[in-house]
Amino acid sequence: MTAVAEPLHRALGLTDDEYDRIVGTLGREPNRNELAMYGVMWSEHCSYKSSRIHLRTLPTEGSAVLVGPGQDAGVVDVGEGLAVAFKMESHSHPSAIEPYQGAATGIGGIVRDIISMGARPIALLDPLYFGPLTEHRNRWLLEGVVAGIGGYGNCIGVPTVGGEVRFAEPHSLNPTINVMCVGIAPRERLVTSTSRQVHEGSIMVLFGASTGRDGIGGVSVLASRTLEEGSDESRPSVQIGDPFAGKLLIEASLELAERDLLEGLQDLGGAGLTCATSESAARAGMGAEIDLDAVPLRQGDLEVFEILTSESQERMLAIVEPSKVDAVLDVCAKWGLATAVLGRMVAGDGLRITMGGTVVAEVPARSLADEGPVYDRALAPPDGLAALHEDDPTFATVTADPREAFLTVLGSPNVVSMRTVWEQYDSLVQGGTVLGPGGDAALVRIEGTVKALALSTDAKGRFGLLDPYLGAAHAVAEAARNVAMTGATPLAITNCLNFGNPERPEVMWQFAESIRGMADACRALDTPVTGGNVSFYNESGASAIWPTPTIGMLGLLEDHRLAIRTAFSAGRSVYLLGETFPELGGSEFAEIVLCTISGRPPELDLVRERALHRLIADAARAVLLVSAHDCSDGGLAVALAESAIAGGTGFAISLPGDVPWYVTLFSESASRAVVSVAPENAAKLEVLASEHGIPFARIGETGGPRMVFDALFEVDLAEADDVYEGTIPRLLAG
Amino acid sequence: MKRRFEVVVSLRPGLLDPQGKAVESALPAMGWTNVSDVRVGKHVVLTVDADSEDAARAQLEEMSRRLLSNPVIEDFRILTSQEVPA
Amino acid sequence: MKRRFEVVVSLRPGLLDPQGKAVESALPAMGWTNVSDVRVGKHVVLTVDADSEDAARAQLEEMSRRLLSNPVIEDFRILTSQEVPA
Amino acid sequence: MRRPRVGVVTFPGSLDDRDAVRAVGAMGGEGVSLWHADRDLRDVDAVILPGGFSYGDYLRCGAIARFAPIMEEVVRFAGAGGPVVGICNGFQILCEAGLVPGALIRNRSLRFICRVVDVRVETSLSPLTEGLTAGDVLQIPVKHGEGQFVASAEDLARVEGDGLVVFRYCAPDGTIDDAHNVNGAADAIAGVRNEGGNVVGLMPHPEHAVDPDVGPTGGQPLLASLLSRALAKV
Ligand SMILES: Nc1ncnc2c1ncn2[C@@H]1O[C@H](COP(=O)(O)OP(=O)(O)O)[C@@H](O)[C@H]1O
Ligand SMILES: [Mg+2]
Repeated sequence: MTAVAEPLHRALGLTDDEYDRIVGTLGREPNRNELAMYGVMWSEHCSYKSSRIHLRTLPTEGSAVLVGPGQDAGVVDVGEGLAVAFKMESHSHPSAIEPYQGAATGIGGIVRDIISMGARPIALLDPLYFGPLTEHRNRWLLEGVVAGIGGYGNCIGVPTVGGEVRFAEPHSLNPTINVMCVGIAPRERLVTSTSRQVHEGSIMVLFGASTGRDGIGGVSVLASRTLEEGSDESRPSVQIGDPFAGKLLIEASLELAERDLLEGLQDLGGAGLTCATSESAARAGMGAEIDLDAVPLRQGDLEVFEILTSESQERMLAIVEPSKVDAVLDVCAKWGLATAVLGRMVAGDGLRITMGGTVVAEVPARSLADEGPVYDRALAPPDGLAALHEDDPTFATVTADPREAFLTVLGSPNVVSMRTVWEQYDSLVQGGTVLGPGGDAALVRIEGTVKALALSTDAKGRFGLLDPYLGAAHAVAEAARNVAMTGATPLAITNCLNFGNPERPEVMWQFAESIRGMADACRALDTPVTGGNVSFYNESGASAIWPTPTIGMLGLLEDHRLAIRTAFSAGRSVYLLGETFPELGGSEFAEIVLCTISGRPPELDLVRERALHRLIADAARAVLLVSAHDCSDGGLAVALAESAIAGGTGFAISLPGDVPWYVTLFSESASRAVVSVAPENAAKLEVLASEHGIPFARIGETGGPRMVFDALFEVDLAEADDVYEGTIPRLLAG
Repeated sequence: MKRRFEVVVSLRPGLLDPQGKAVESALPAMGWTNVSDVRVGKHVVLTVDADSEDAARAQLEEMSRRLLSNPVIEDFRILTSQEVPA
Repeated sequence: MKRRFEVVVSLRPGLLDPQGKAVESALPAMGWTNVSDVRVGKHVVLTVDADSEDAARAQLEEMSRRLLSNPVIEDFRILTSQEVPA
Repeated sequence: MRRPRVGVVTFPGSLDDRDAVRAVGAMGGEGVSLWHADRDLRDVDAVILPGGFSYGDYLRCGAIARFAPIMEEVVRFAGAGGPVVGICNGFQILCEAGLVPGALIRNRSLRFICRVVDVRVETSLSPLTEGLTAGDVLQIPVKHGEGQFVASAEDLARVEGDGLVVFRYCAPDGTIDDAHNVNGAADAIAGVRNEGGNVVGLMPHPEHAVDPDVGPTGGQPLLASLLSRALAKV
């Protein structure tokens, strides 16, 4: 193996400069355990070394924000003494080789981020991006990932209420698997580095699963140097999830928080013990003494560096005042969880790790957690972008038959119903799901109040490819719009930034532009960024994924009884809110009918966007609306069809004569929505729209078994329904 | 010629086996304190129609690799093989 | 004395086996049209510590009846047994 | 007259236990939480084994939970004629414990299915259906991966012959057809009872069908029936 030839630190992914830096910090050569610790903590995944300087530019302040980026999850105040913690993460790389376990452990990990804030998980969402289902391997990946998310999420009793699925060729080699968890807690029960005081002498208690050789990954090169050939066979980098243990971990952690037994709580995720102990110490501005002999092991023959870097699942680290340790151990015992008193917080900043009485590693905690390298990597727009912009489908000569085109767009895998996916998730458990999967945003009732949380996840891959700035801004706008369509007010976002190799200037440029777009949109919509996750290296050989910043939007509806649904009912007047421009660049119509992904994404007027959200919220409060659905992929035609299919009732609309039909029906201009009202409320809606400065047009009526697009064409509801609901099952059947 | 095969698919050694763990921790409560190292895997029985046993076996091995198991986390073992009287 | 046992738990012959059927219907798409009668069961490996093999076997049979299998729909079979060197 | 006390057992891995307690309360009863490790039913008038994934549903759904200490009490309670309801995972536990006939295996589709379905009431002789008539159709969600009811030919004949079927999956108009058999269950069976008529297991979740704000209300008459049966015992 060539790895054996090169210096150890390089095999561990550390550059020569980074190695020198470690030597500088320690004033000596690191031993192999310490090297392993720096190797994982200074990895891109844990240190954010390529993204940090860009992430700093995101707006993170807001009246409702209680905890911003930097902790396990962001936290937002929703009133009545309640706080909501939410976070999104990627588990793409593990899922690419073992879809079921990769996705399942992704759920376990994001859920532990939420409980480590002391919050009870109440909702999951799962934005997923695959290659085309015409390929067997992509079907295998989707089936496995969805089964894995259900397998874990269903088993721990957290409803999966939303997400999305999109398809693009680059995801064939790089499936992109994001998962979002939302939790709730009384404000005073939050366990954050600001809400809790950690003291010198406080005890570190490790609880949950025992530690095995899981997800040692890159660090296992250390082993292959000391053990005979093929020994790394027994050092799998894939982790196996144990949702049952995960469920017990949730209950135990929340009981610890409720009984106020904690000074701090940390999940063990990437970099395992090394990360949890060094971060806990660094956050408290202290050092720590850890005794590895206490760690319960699954197999006896683990080496020190393996115990330190193992990513075995379902483990948590509690920081406990000495007098409360026994109570903590009792709670864990009640839930049948193994515990270990690992060590204690000490003055200074040294992380001192012993085993068998001897010191096996001793480094400054801060140097691992906070003082990793930071890079300002080179940026350069990819070649050929200008050419892509030149070739704008908006001005293509369209020969397609309108009816054919409509059914093709409605039947696009990027548009059709994902029922086959979301029916595999328990979306009902906990009894608070007012709106589950299938609409614009999910609505989850906050127990003990009439309030509800509105949740949506969105990414705009095609737009991002053509213009990463606009792609990210549109993702924020659409996520907010989805939330607003229920009548809720967008509050804040989390995100998962999925990109290729950051060492390539084009990828880094896409990243920087996406951050810029996200920042501008979040500022304009007053939805600060409370946290997120960066996933680089979604790239294999020649194929990198499109810039895919996934946005997870949190909104609040003051009274869930005001919730607006997407479904039409008969005898209503249909309005199109917003303006339609000739904007087919990067549209669904362009990709699937004109077979081109080119041009420029639609413009985005964020002031107009926000006005639309406010209009819907006011209209909901005034109980004017029967239905509301935003126009996104597939434009007006798809928005109308989805509302009709959802309500089981057709419609008849008129089309403006002076605009090409394909622009009216399929342009993806932003800041638009299709709403329906009882005829007697039409006037009120029009007044309200004008007050908010939102252009509106009464385009038709609902009712009947057909979708009638003026004199252009008609489609039976049943035929449309078969296309919309039947496509994914047919594709999966192979 | 038809042959009936028994294949066992099991999690790789060293990997956590939640099912095995669950069984193991359930047994003491039922009075069995003398059971350890429980692992739970899949047992597949199937009939392959091929010209020779070797041909059948070769195909079965590929099936096991590609469909019955995921080599990243699982090993498979062909236990038995017997001819099915036509 | 410790012994390692292999137990197979399988659905009663009469009952249809959804997993087996799924495997069977997935195979043709992958190019194997010569596979039939696929049945998927469980394969349990565990170590029993008892005075004699007979004692261990007797206990294992009871465990299999009471916990490892559901007699209403499943049969079990003890495949192999070997002593574990202390 | 005191409110009927309905015990809801929490096993490690139970999920819909809190929902069941809430639903019982919403229907005018008193939901009483029971702990798997206790040997005490806290003199409740009826027992619900709730949905979830007890012990992760590892090995077999309900296989491990059925050995929990509290199950001895539940078996005794049932033996004495007390009303016992097993919902989803609770149904699986009842089967494993031999309190109701049959068993539940992976859905025909091999996929977990969360969906509101129509179920037809087959008999009023069960703690859940006293107030109802055979033929009534109710909307209730199912959410399970292993809900396909199976039994040996003889057992199935007995179940049908003795009228032990309480619910079947059906079309909205009550007709039984394969298209609406959500998990491929034998004879589209969604729920069965014991010979004594006091123990019933079903895959649909009545506790998730009482609050109109979050779903259908087909669970209301079932829980109402359970409460009156429990009251009768008071
Ligand atoms: N993987 C998934 N998990 C859960 N729900 C999903 C998933 N994919 C799509 N959905 C649901 O389907 C509906 C439509 O999704 P999407 O097409 O993304 O809507 P929009 O275009 O308005 O963003 C949403 O309610 C979404 O939550
Ligand atoms: Mg979306």
